[in-house]
Amino acid sequence: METHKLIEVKDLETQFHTPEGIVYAVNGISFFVHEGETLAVVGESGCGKSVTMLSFLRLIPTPPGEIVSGQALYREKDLLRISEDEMEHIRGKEIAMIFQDPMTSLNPVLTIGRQITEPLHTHLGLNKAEARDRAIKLLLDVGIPDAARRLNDYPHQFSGGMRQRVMIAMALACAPSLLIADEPTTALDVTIQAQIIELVAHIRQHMNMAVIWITHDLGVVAGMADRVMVMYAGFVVEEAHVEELYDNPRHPYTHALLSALPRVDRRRDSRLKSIPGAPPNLLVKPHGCPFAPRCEHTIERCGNENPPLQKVAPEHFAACWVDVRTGAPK
Amino acid sequence: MSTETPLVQVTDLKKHFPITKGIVIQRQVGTVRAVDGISFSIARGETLGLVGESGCGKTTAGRTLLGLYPSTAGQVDIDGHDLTHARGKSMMEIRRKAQMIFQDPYASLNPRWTVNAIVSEPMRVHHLINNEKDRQERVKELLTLVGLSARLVNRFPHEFSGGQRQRIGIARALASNPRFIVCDEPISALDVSIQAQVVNLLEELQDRLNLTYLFVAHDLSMVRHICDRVAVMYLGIIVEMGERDEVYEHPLHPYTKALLSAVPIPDPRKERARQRVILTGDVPSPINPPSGCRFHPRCPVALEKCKTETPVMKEAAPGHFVECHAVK
Amino acid sequence: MTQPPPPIASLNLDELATPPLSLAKMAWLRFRRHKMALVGMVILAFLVLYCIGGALIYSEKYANFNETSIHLQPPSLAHPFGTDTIGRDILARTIYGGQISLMIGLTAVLLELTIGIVVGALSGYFGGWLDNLLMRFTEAILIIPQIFLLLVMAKFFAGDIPDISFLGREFSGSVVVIVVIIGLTSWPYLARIVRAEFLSIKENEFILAARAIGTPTSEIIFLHILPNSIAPIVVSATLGIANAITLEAYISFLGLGVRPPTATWGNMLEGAYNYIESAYWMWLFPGLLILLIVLAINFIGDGLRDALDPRSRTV
Amino acid sequence: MTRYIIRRILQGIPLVFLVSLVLFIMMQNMGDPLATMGGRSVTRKEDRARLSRQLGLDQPVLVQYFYWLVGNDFVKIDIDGDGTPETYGTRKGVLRGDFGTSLVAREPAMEVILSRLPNTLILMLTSEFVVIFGALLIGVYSALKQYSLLDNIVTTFSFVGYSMPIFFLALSLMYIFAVNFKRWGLPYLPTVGMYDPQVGDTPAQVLIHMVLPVVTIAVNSFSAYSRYIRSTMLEALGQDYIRTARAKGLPKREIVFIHALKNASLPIVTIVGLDLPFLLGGALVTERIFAWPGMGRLFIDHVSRGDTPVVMGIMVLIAISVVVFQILTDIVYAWLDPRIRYS
Amino acid sequence: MLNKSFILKVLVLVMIASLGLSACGGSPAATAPAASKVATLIFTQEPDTMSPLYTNMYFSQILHQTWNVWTWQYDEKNQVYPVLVKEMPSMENGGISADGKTITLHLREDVLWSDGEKLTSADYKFTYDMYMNPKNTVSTTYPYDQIASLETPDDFTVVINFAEPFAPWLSLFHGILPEHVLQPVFEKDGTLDTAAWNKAPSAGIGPFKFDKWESGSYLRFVRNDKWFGEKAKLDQIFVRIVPDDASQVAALKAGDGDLGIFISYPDIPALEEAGVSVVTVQSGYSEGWFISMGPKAHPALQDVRVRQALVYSVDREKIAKDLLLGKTKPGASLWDNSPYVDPSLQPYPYDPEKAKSLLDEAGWKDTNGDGSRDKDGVELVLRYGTTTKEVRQSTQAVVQQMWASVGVKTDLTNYDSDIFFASYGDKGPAYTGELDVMEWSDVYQFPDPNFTYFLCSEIPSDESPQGVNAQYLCDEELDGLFQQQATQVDTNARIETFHKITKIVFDQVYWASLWQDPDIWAVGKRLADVKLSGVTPFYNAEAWDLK
Repeated sequence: METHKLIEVKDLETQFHTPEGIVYAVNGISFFVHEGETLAVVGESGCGKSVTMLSFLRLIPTPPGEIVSGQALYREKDLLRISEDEMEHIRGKEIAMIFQDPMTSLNPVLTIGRQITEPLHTHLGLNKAEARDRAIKLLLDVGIPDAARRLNDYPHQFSGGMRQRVMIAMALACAPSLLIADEPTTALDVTIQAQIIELVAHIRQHMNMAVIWITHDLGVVAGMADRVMVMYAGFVVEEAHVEELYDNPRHPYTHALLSALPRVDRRRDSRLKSIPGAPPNLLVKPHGCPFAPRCEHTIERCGNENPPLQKVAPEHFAACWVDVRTGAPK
Repeated sequence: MSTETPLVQVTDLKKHFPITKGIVIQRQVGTVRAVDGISFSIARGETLGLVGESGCGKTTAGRTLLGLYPSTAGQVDIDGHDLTHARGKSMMEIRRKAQMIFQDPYASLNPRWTVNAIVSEPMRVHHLINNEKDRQERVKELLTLVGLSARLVNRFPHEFSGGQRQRIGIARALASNPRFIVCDEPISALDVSIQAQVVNLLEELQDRLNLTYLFVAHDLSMVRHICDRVAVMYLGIIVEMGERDEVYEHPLHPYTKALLSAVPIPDPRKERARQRVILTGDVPSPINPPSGCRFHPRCPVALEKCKTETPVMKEAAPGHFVECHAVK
Repeated sequence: MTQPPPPIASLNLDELATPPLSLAKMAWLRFRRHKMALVGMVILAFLVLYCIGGALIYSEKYANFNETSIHLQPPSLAHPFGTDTIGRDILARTIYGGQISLMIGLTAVLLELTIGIVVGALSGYFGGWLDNLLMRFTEAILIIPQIFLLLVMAKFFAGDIPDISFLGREFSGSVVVIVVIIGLTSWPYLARIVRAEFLSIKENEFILAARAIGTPTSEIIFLHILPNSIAPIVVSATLGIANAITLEAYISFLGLGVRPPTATWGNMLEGAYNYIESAYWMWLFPGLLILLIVLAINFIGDGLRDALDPRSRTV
Repeated sequence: MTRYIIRRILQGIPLVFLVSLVLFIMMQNMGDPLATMGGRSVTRKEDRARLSRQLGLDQPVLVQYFYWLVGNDFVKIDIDGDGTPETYGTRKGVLRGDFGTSLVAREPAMEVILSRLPNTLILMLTSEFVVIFGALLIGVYSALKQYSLLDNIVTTFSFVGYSMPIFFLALSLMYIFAVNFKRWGLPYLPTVGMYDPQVGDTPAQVLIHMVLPVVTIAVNSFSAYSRYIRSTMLEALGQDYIRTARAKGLPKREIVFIHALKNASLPIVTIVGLDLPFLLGGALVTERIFAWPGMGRLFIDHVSRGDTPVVMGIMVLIAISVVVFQILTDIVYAWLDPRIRYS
Repeated sequence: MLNKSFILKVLVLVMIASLGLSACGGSPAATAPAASKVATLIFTQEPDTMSPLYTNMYFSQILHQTWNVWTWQYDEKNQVYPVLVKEMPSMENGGISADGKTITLHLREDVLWSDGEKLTSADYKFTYDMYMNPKNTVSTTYPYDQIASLETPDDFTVVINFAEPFAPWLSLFHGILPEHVLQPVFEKDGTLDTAAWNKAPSAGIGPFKFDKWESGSYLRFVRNDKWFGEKAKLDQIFVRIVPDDASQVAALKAGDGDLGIFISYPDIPALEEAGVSVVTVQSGYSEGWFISMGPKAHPALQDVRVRQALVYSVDREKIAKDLLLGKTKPGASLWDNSPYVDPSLQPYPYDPEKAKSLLDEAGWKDTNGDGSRDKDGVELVLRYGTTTKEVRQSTQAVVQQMWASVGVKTDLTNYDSDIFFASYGDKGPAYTGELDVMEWSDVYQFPDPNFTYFLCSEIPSDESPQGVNAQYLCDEELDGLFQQQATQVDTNARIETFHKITKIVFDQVYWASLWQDPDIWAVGKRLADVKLSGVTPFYNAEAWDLK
C-alpha cells in the first residue's frame, strides 16, 4: 500500500457553547489517512468521533459549535483555513460523506434524481441529460434495480437499505478520493448491514478511495478496516493496525471493550467482563486521564495528568500511563 | 428442559393490525400480519431468546404476550392464568406476575416522575405495600439491588445516564415480584461499554430471584450469551427454534444461516476468512406476506414448492424445530 | 419481604450523568437567556404591582368618583393621567380597570384550559369515535372567525345578568359574559394542541410500561400524560391571557364589551378614540397599558416556548 | 385522491349545517330586528305585529330555520293577519341559493353580501400578499442570521406591532399620516373610504386609499407569519438533509432556497390555506375605522340591527369557504409533499 | 413544483408590487380639479333603502328632500310649508272639512318626475294602496291605516276620508311613489319589497335626482333639471358613509367632508377650532327618564314624591353644561320648543335637600346605615338601564353618584338598542318591565305630538306582546286626553288638550327630561347657505352652494 498521506489532522479541538456550559467534544486530536486506506474510528456515542469528521469538513453548526484550534491538511491545503468557496469545491467532490440515518439525511421533498444530480451539476458542470445518465449508472452501481424509473421517486418510497445505497451513490457521484462513513449501518439490520459493508468494500477497491468509517461496532471494524483509531471522551486513546489492535490491545479501555463483547461464534463464558461507570460528562474540562474513573489499572498519576498518545509498538500508539499487560506503570 | 409445566405457554398466537379507512364509517382495507401464529413455551428459570430483524414481529409478539395489545387469535398461558380471557382481577394478577423491560431507557421512564414514584408505581397500583414510607424503603432496596445508590430515590430520570436509567426500568419491573419478564431489546439503545453491565445484572437477578425471561433482541451475539433457547422469527412466524448452541452451531433454516453469517465477529482474521451468505433484497411487507414459505423470495436454496406450499414446523433434531421444505 | 438481598455489584454508579438540575431549573436556565422574556417579566411584574399596589393608594370609590366640572383635564399633579369625560381620575381608573382586564385574561384562560384540556385529552387518548365527535365539534367552532363568533355571542348573552360581587368588588355582569364567551371560543386551538401532545406522548414506552404494570387509565391520563404535555399548555395559556385581554379590548371597541361604569383598559379606550387628538391622555394611558401587558406576555410566552420546547430539552 | 375529496366534502356538509343551526338559534335570541325599524322612534305596536307576521318572525325558531334552509314556497302563510293562511311563501331557502331578504337593506341578502365581497377581497388579499412575502423575506433572513442585529430589531418591532390593539394602531396611523401630515403640509394619505369619490374608483385611487388599512393589517399580522417562517426555516435548516446537502458541496443559496425553503414552506401553505377563507370576513376593526366598504363592516352594521339573513349569509359563506379551503390546502399539500398520499 | 426560477420570478413580482405600493404611499393624494360643484356629506350610518315605504331610518329619510320631496316640508323654524300642493289644507280654505273627517289636497300641476312624467293624483292613490297592501312589508302603515278611503276626482285633486277626525294628518305623504314606474313592478312581482327602485330610484321629485349608490361607500345625487322649483346651485351631492365617529370628525376636519351630523359633544371644540361651524337644530327630541311603575318595578316608584325626589336630586343644568358643553339645557316636557307645552312649566330645579325631605316624607329612610334608604326591609336600589351610547353611559355614572348622595342606590345596565328596545315577546329589558328607570330620547311623529306609549292599551303582556308602554303607566285621565287630542282637528283646541297632558306628566313625573336633545350638525368651511330644519333638514338643498 502507498504511504502517501491523503489527509492529516493535527491537534483538532472543537467545543460547543450550550446554555449549560461548554461541551468539550474534541480535545486535540491528530490522525492521518493514507490514499486508498480504510481507517476505522471506534468509540461510544458522544466520544467525539463524528464531531471530529464534521469539524474538518466544516459542517459543524456555528454557533453553537466552534473549532478552537487545529489543522486539517488535505493535499497540502489546510481545510480549516481556506475560504468557504474553496471548501464547497472540496466537499462532495474530493471528500464525500454518508450519514447514519438515511431517512432523515435525504431531503424528503426532492426526488432522488434531483438529489443525486445536484453535485454533478455543481462540481462537474454536467448538463441535465449527462447528469441523468450518470445518476442512473451510479444507482445501478450501488445495486438499485430499475434505476432509470426510480430517479423520479422520493426517498420515502425506498426501504432503509435502499436509501443508504442512494446516499452512497450520491457520495460517489464525483468520485471522491475520501469517503467518510458516519455509522452508515447502525440503523440497518444485520443482513442489510452485510450488504452495505460488502458494497462499500467493493467500491473502495474499484475506485481506490480512502475511507474513514466511524462506528461503535468492533465486529464491523474487524472485517473491513486497515487501521483502527479508538476514541474516548474527545481523545484518541489508541491507534494501531487492525490485527495488532485486536491481538494486542494496549489501552485499558480497548482492552475492556473487547472483553465485554459477547461473540456469536463462541460458547458462553460465565459472565461478561463489564466496564463500570458511565462515559464522562463532556461539560467538565478534562483533567487527568478521562478514562481513569472507570479504569481498573489506575495509578495516582492517572488522576492528575492526561497521558499523551505514545508509541507502544511499531505503528501502535496508546495513551496510558500503565502497561495493561502487567498493570505496572510504564 | 425440565419436565414440570412450563411457566409460559404460547399457542398459535396471532396479532393482526387492521388498516382502516374512512372517518365516519371505518372499513378495513387490509391487515398487517405482525404476528401470524407463533407457539412456544418457556420453562421456569429459563431464558428464551426471540431474534429477528426489524419488522419481523418480535416486539409485537412480546407485547401481545403480556396483553398490551389484544391478541387476534391464539392462547397465552402465564403461570396458570389464561391471559387471552383474563379480565379485571385475574388480569391484574398477570400484570403483577409478568413484567416488561423496555428498549429505550429515555422513553420508558416518565420524565416528570421521580425515581421513587416510578419504581413504587407497581406496588401502589397492585396495593402490595400501602404505606408510603414502607414503599420508599422497598424502592431503596430495589435500587440497591440493581446497583444504584439508594440516595437517588428523589431524582428525576433525566439526571441519569442511559445505563442507569435502564437499571431504574429493571427495578420497576422487579417491584411487583414478578415471575416472568419480557426483555424487549433491553440493551440495544445502550453504549457498548454499558451493555455488559446490564446483561450481567439481568443474569444475576435471574439466578437470585429465579426469574424467567423472554429476551427479545436483534443482537445475535448477545442472545447467544444470555439465552438458553433461541427462536428465530421472520415475517411474523417462528422459522427455527431450539437449544442455543444447537441453533448457533448447526443452523438449519437458510434464513438463520444467513443471519448468523451476517453477524460480524470482533476478530479480524476470523472475520475476513468467513464465508457470508448475503441475502438479496429487503424484508417484504407484513401486509401481504409472500405465499408459501415466506422466505422464498430471498432464499438462496428455494425450491419450486416453496412458492406455493407453506412448510410445517418439524423437529429436525431433539428439541430443534425448523420450518423449511429443504430440511429433511 | 424477607431479608434485604445484598447489592449485586459494587459498581461505581452513584455518579450522575448530569449535574442535579431539575426540569424547572433547566427551563429557567433557558428562559433566562431570552432577554426579551426577562424584559417581559419585569414589565409584567411592574404592571401587576401597579394594579394591586395602586389599589392601596386609590380607593375604588375614588376611581369611580366623577366631577363633571373638571372633565377632560390634561395630566396634572392632582390627576397625573388627567381626567375623563365626566371628570374621573384616569390613573385610578387604569388601576381598577387593570384588575378587571387581568382578571378577564386569567379567568378566560382558566375556562379555556379546562375545556381545551378535557376535550383534547379525551380525544387524543381514546381516539376512535369519541375523537371523531370531539374533533368535528372543535372544527365547527373553528369554522367561524373568533371575533365574529364573539360578537354574536356577546349579543346573545347580553341579557339581564345582574352585577356580581367578587373579592369585595362589584362588577358589571358583562364581565362574566366576556369571560365566558372568550373562554368558550378560545379553547379549540388548545384542544388541538393537547390532542396532538396526547397522541404523541401516549406512544411513548413509559405509557406502555404503565399499562404493563396495570395502572388505571385515569392515572395514565392525569398522572402520566398530562404532566408531560404541560409545556405547550403553559405556553398557549400564557399567550391566551394576552389574547383574551386584546379580545376584550376589541369587543369593547366594537361596543359589545364590558359595560361601564366597570372600567377595563379595553372599554376605557372605547370612547377615548374620539379624543385621539384633543385629549391624548384619554387613550394614551389605557392604550399604552394594553400594549405593554400584551407585549410583556407575548415576550414571556416566546421565552417559555424556547425554554420548554421538548425538542431542546436535553442539554 | 378523488375519494378523499368526496369524503372530506361529505364530512364538511353536516359541519356547516350544525354551525348554521347553532348560529341561527343564537341570532334569533339576540335582539329584535323590529326594535330599530322605527328609525329614531319606537316601533308602533301594530307595525311590529304586522311585520313579524309578514317576515315570519312570529314562527318558532326551528320553523324559521327550516324555512331559511329549504324555503317556504310550499306552505301557505298568513300575511294579512286575519288568522287564515292564504298565500304561498316566497322564500326558496339557502339550499336553493336564496339567503333571504335583508331586514335592513330590503334586498336579497346575497346581493348585499356580494356587493361588498370584492372590496374585502381586494383589501385583504393585498394585505395577505404583503404580509406573506414580507414575512417570507424577513423570516428567511432571520433564520439565516439568527440573533443578528436586524433579526433582533425586526423581532422586537413585529412583537410590538402584534401586541398593539389594532384600533390604536389604525387611528394613530390615520392621525399621523392623514390628518397631521396634511396639517404640516407634507404629502399625506387619505383618511377614509376606498377612493376619492370626485375622482372615481381608478386603480391609483384604490391603491392610495389602501395604503393605511393594508399597513395596519400587515403590521398587526406580520409578526405571526414571520416568526412562524423563521421557526420552520430554523427547523428545516437544522435537519440532517441540510447537512447532507452541505456535505455535497452545494452552494449556500441552493441549500437555503431549494432544500430548506421547500420543506419549510409546507407548513406555511397550511397556515395560509387556513387563513385565506377568514379573509372573507375582512378585518372588522380596520374596515370600520377606515370606512372600507367590506364584509367586516357589513357584519357589524347588520349584527347590531339583528339582520339575520345577512349575518347568517356572511357566516355560512365563510364556513363553506373554510371547508373548501381546508380541502384545497390538503390537495396543495399533497401536491407539494410527496410523502402525503390520501388514498 | 417549486424551482429556482419560479421562486425568483415570484420574488421579483413581490419587489415590484411592494415598490409600487410604497411609491403610492409616498406621494400626496391627487386632488381632483374642481370641475363641478360637489358637496360631500358624511353619514355615520348607511341608509337602508331609498323607498319611503320601507324605511323609518333617519339617514334615509333626511335624504328625501334632495330627491323625492314630501308633500309639505318644514323650514328651519320647523314651520310647515306646502311643496307639492298649492296650499296647506285648512278649515279656512276648505281643505279640512268641518267635521274634521275629510281632507282635500290640490296638487300643483307643474310637477314632473325626474324621468319626465307628470305627478298626478294617481301617484297618491298608488302610494296609499301600497302602504296598505299586506303583500308589502312596509316599515309602518301609520298613518295610512287611519284613512277610511281615498278618492281622486281629477288628476290633481286628492280627497282623504277618515272614519274619525284625525288631527295628525300632516304625517301623511312623506314621499310619493311613482305609479308609472312601480305599478308594473307590483303587478309582476306581487310585491314592491324587491323592486329595483328601492335601491336605485329611477324617478323622484326633487332639486336633485338619484344617480348612484355604491354599497358601503357612497351615494351620489346630481342636479335634476326637471325640478319645478329653483334649480340647484350644486352639481352634485355626494354622501359618504363613514361609520366611525372619530373618522367622521377627522374627515370633516381634513376637509374631506362638508356636512356631518350627530356630532358628539366632545368633538365640538376640535371641530370649531378647525373652522367647521357647528349648528344645533331642535328636532323635538328630548333625552329623558321613563320611570317604570309596572308590577316588576321598584315599589317606591309608585310614590310621586319618590319620583320627584329623583328629579330634584340631579343637577341637570350641570350635566348639560359639562357633558353637553352647554349646547343644550334641561327641558320641562317631551314637547319642548313646540306650542304644545304648558308655558307655565319650568324644569324642576336642583335641590338635593328637597329630594331628601321628599324621600323622608315618603317613608324611605336609611335605617340600617348601609348608605341606601329602605322601607319595610326593602332597600331603595334602582335598576337604571339605557343603550350603549357613550353620553348615556356617562350620564348614568354621574346620576348614580348624585342619587347616591341622597341615599338612592343604582345598578347600571346598558344594552345594544335592538336588544334594549326588543319587544316584550322578544324579552327586551325595557318592555318586560325589568328596569326601574330607562333613559332614551325620541319623539313620535315630530312635529306632531301624537303619542301612544303612555296609553293603558299599550301595556305589554302575554296577550299584547308588542305593546310599547314600557312604563306600565296607566293614568285614566291622561288616556282620555290623548284620545281626545287625536280627533281635535282644530289646532287651538288640540293645543289646549296638550297643555293639560304636559301638566299631568310634569306634576306626576311620569317622565323627566334630562336635556333637550337637538341634532348637532357640522358644516364645513366651503359649504354656504345651508339651513337645517329639525324635521326635514335638507329642505333648502337647492340653495346650497360652495364658497
